[in-house]
Amino acid sequence: MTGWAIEIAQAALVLALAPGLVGVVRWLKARLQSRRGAPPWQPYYELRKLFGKDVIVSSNASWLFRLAPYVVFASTAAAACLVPSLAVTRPLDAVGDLLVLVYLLLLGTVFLSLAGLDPGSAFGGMGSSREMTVAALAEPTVALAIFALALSAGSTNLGQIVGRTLADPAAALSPGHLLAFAALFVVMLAETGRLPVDNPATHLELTMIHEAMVLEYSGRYLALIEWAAALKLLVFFALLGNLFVPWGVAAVAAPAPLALALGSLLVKLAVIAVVVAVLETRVAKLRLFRVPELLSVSFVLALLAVTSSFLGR
Amino acid sequence: MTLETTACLSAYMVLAYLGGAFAALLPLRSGLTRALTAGGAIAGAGAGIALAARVLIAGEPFALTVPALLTVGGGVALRLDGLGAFFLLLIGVVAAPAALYGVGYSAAYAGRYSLRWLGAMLNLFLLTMSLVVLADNVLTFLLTWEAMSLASYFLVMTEHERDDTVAAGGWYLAMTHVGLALILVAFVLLSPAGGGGGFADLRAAAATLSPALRGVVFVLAVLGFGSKAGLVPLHVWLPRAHPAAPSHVSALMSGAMVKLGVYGILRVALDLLGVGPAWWGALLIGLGAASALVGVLYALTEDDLKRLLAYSSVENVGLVFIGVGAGLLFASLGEPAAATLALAAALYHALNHGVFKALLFLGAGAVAHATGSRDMNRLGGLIGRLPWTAACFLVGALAIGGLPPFNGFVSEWLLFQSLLPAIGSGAPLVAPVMTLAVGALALTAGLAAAAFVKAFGITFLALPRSDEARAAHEAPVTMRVAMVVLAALCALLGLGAAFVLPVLGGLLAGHAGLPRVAPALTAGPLLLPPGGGASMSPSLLAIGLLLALAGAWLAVRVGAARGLRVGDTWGCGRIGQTARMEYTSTAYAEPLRRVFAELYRPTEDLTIDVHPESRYFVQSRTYRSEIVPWFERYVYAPLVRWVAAGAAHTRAIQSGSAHAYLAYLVVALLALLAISLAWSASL
Amino acid sequence: MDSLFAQLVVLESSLALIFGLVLLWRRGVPAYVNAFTWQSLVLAAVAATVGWFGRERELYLVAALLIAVKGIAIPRLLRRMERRFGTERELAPYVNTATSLVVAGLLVLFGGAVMRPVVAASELPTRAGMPLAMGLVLVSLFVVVSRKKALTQVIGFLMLENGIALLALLGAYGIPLIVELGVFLDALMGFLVMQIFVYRIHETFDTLDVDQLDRLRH
Amino acid sequence: MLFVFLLGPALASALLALVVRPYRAAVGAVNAVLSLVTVGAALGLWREVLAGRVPVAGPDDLLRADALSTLLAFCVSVVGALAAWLGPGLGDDGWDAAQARRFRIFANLFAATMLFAVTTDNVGFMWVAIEATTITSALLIPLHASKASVEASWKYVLIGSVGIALAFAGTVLAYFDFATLVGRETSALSWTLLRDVAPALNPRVLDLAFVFILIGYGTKAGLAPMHTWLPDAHSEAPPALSAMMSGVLLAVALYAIVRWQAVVRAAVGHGFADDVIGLLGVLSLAVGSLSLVTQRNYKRLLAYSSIEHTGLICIGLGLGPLGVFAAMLHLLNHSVAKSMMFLLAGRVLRRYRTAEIDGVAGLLRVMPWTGGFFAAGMLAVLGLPPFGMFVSEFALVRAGFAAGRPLTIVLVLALLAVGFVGVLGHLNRMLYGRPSGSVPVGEGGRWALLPLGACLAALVVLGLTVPAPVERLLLDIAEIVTP
Repeated sequence: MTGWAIEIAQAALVLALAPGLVGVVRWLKARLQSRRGAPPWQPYYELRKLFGKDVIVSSNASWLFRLAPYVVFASTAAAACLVPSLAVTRPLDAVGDLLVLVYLLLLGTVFLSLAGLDPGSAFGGMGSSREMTVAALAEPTVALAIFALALSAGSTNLGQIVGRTLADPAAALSPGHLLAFAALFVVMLAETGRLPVDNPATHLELTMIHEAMVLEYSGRYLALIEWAAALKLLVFFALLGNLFVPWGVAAVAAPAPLALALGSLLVKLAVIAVVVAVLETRVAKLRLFRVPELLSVSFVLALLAVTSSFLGR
Repeated sequence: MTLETTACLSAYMVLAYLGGAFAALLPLRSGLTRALTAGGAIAGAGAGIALAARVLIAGEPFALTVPALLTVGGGVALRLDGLGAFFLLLIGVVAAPAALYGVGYSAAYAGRYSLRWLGAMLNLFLLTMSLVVLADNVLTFLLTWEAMSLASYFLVMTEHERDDTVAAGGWYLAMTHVGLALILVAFVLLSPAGGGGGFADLRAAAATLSPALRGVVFVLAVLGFGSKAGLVPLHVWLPRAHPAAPSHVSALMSGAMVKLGVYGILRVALDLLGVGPAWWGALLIGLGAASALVGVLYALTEDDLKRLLAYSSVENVGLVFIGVGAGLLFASLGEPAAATLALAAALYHALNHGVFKALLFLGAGAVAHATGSRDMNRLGGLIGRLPWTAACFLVGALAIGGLPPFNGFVSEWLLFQSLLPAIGSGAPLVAPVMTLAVGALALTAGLAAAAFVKAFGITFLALPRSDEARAAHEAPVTMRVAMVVLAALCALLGLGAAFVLPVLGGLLAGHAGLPRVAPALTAGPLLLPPGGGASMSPSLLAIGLLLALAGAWLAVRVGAARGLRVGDTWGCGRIGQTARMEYTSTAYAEPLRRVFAELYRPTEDLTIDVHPESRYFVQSRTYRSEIVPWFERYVYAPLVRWVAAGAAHTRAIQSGSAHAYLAYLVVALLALLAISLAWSASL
Repeated sequence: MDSLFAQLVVLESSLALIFGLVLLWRRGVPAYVNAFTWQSLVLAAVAATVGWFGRERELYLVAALLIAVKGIAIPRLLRRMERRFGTERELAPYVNTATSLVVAGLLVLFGGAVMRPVVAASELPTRAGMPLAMGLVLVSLFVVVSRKKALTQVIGFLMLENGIALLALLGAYGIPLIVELGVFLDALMGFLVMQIFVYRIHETFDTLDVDQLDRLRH
Repeated sequence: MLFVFLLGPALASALLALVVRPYRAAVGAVNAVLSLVTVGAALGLWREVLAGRVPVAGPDDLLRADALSTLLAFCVSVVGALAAWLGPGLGDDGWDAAQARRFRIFANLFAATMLFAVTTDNVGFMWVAIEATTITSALLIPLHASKASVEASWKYVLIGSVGIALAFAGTVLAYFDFATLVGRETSALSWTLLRDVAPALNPRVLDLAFVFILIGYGTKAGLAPMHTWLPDAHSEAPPALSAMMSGVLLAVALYAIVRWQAVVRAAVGHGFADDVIGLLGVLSLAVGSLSLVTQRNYKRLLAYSSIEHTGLICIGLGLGPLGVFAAMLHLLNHSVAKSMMFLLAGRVLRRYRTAEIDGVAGLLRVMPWTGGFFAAGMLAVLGLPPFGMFVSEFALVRAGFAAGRPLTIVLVLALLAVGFVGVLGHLNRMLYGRPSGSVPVGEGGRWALLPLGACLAALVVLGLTVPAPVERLLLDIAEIVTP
């Protein structure tokens, strides 16, 4: 019984933390650019505001336009539940592994792209086309990074990967792990639409990818999509944190280790948020047709990660 | 059920198809002919499924020989073992809905093309396909194989008044004939000198063959069956023949016939030749990866919906061959459990592809039936006009894109899991090959998702781009029922993976290099690949997704029940929204075309004609872009040129001059006399 | 006795070959017809010689037939045809005379080489003449190939048959009588058919130049 | 006794046609019925041979029918019957009385000479008969007096006569070899005697003789490079004659080659003879299939296809007993299929008025039955299942590998593929597409389709199974040719 309790706790925690994380990143960027910036909990206000507003739907759009937000939110939430944010041994661990998690995120991206096409506006089409391009090019890197991790752990299950690294700390510093971390970090930037690939804060239609798809949304649909985007960011941060630096994740389901796990999770998320914020203030956005070069760099990193892990055996 | 019931089931199947073919030929009203055709086909498919299910469950193969026929090849020998039963099941599962669909779809042919001929050929095509998996000696196999190609050729030629159909038919029959020649040589090389043509004799003789000869036989089989399966570089007929055929025939060809190429290679490599060296598996993985990438890359830039689906068939066959190649590789490296998983994953993907590709082709057929056009740049906005077709096409697109909770995702996940242990294995060459295979698999999965978002989005969403699209109407009921059945099957195969996998494991057991008793591949709802600790449960995942969806919907419904208005949304100040503002299929694929520019080498020409009075007012702007058809231009064109040159030379022999003719005769006499002299001198 | 027989036969065979070469040397159909007539007569002489020395009574009948058909009947038909179509100007053959003769010489040598094992295997006194017979066969083949007019080709074909008949006579004192008669009947019928076609060609093409007959191509 | 029923009817019909001055349809009808008697006689021979007896007739066994003769006699009689039923003067009504009379006289003489050629035991008379076939058929080619048909017949006569004369030279040399060994008596030219005494013959002379014989009879069989007369003669001749020539005349010439091959194999062992036949076979296959690619006239297309299949049969003859079995099965298939195709081509020609492939379109729509048969026949000639050629080509490939000639077989398959692709393009254009307005839709002379349908059915039966009597006969032939 306690397993399921942890699952629910984890889900609630993740859902609650996500908008805050986005707020923290925005706040950090503002401070780094010597601006006061909105407080980190600003996104919660936005969500409450959006949920309260009426919805206007384009006359060209179909039922898919209305279904898409729910599917995007559901798939990202399901992915979030699979991440071992607090404990290792949990019932959901057997249901899905790292591959399933990635494909759930891809499901969300696909529905978002379709929703972008539905109203028939040029920007929606452009955003959808570019989003699918980036997602498609990121796939091989993700797969190889997963295989690099899976090789040392012997399986792609998240629990086992975390457990394996906990049991043998030296592995965390092995070249395979480090290269995989770098590759996944680049993929995170691409998938969640962070700066070098796509500017989350921009409204200049020609440059944005993620924003262009959601231009037509309003009200509670927009709230769901914003929340899902925040959830996706949290999923990637938690993955980067717990898979590569697993210390603190509770090995056994007792209250003390869980509290420690919560603390260590928050610390890891904060550290990654700072790194991302610093990166975003220093780096300018890449032209869209330079993004594949960035992704091919990450692909080579992942390839080296895999080769080093099986050469090392 | 004893052996007689299987015998009578097979007899019933053959009679049903023959009955359907004969009934179709009767001079009746077109409606009745179409109904009888579908009746015969569905009855035959049903009998086929029952037969396959019986053999799969009961486990013992069913055999039947008719010595009177085909005496030269040692009589007609039929035998259905696990491997054959699986493909028979696949044929049946695809054939029944396609035949039902055909009733509505072929109504449009009533005046122009002969429905009776179409009906008869459809039933014969299904019959010969079913007999190919039953054949148990060389001549029966070759006869049914070529008859299948012939029947499908006539089906492709149904709409013969379109000139691209005639060209497609030509390409198709030429390629399959070349394939048959390769298969013929492979089988004859394999059969023992004593002349016994049965597969049992071949199995016995294969053990005694020298490794070099076994290698030659394997390569010939891969090329021969690869040309039917659509492996690169022998795939060029597939994107021509499938779109030209009527849609329910394309569904059958892409869904079932292409898989018989896979069946052929499995029969030769697994069953007849037994365990081979490691390079066999590596060759198949290489060809599979190449086919997958070429298929998806050309599918991405395709504007014709059915050609896009045909290229995607090349891609999915490539994925299947990666699985088969991995299986053979593990078998040769002595890891039977991993081999079983890889082969099971390949078979599962073949089944899944059969189902969702048939669904997509039927959907494309419904679109063509409604709008009369297959060019995506002229479609759009059909989701409102063809709601059923759109929903089913969406299910098919998600399944083929490898997205949970549908069946495509499950088989792709299994393929990934089957490649995992190889990267860890010690053999020198294996790890790099496998890493590249995983990279290719993942890139293909990603690009496939992009291709099918484009296919669905541009065809069904937003505003209709032409009058035909605007005036489109929903397909007749028989077509919708067929599509719904297949869509349901996609979901079922996805959720029921835990039941399907053990059956696949079972039918593979006992073959060369595989364990006698199949390893446990599942534990309850969980899929458990042997060796690795990874597991996944598609059914629980689907339930989780539905719960999350329902939860979100309820929460929003209760928490934020606000008004919803449908109107004209703000478009940065433009006046009205017209169809010309939308992204077209060419535009959608433009970023990826730019990314893979080296491969596509796109040629773009932009013509802008200006208003006569002033240069500054543009009247119209046409943009045309072509990509390089590598294989046609650099593999087949030189071959055709070379044959044409040879033909031109032989034409010169018949120059018309009697003296030249007599000179040939005298020269031949003198030459032979010289040879005879030299020969007798050496005697 | 045998040496006289052998020398006589070799003399007659070489005479037949020389008449064959006349076709290559001279120009004009009348000359060709005369050459063919004399060749047939020499062939009849060979048949008579072999009949007399080899004590083969039937060969006298063959000799008589040869004189009647190939000596008198066919030449008269040929002359009638020549008179009817003679007006047409003479056509230069494919190969000029000098080269033709050189080629003919080579062919005779080649014929000799080809027949060496046959001569070695034969014990008949007439074996020495066989290379000459094969020479005549090859020369007449060359005539049929190189001459342009249909009529000349017919004459070349008739000389080919003479060559083979000579070969039969020298090799085995002639083939059995019944078959010989059959062969003779065929030769005659063959000539008559060719004659019909020569008339038909002249009717439709107004010329006997076979080079004009090249409408059927590829 | 059977021989009288075999040769008699043909001669009687010829005589009847000669006597009845203004030709009347009754003569055609009698001729057709008599041709059925010939077929009956051939079947009688077949039953005799299967019972193990070798029927013999005539002064000192002039006529002798073993398994090989029976197969050829059957083919000649069947195709003769087809020509009688569907030829000018009865089935084919596009000719005037004089032409019909001339056809009836010479076609029957043609059939009689061929039947005599295949049933005589004396190689001398075999040569006389085959020379006679040239003469009798030559006069029929220009039935339509046109420049092209005169040219075709002149080339046919000239090249045919020169070739056959060389074959006589070969026969003379073989007789010389035999005479030096055994002495000269009339029975010396008997084939059975020749084969029995063969081991003692001088191998060098026999090989020399075989070269002449192969070039001579090869010319009549249309083997490359002596094939040049065949496309012209077959495309200009009337359809019934083309059927007889392409169907069986080539087969009779091959019969003569096989007879002599048996003698040479007995004398010299199979080294030289088989290699040379195989070489000419491959050459013919190459010329045949490559020429199919650029053809523009469908009658010439069928003629080149005959060259291709004759080449295949010769390749089979060079591959040992299994090869001979496959070759003879292919010969039977080819005779039936090719004669049917030429008769069908004749019907298409009369409807479309042009022999050009581009001139014919939408054949399936204009003449559904003829078009259907034409398509099925073309697929049979291409070697597709369920027709007989597929099985015989499979047997050929298996024989090739059994005889240890994989490279030859690979080359054969490649050339067959080229031929297949070539013909396919033309077939597609003829069958499908929209017919030009001027062509009237509908079949003429529906009764003619009955025998052609029977031929197609025979091909399908041969395709699905080789019936026991046929198989036993073919095995006997293989036994004769390669003991």
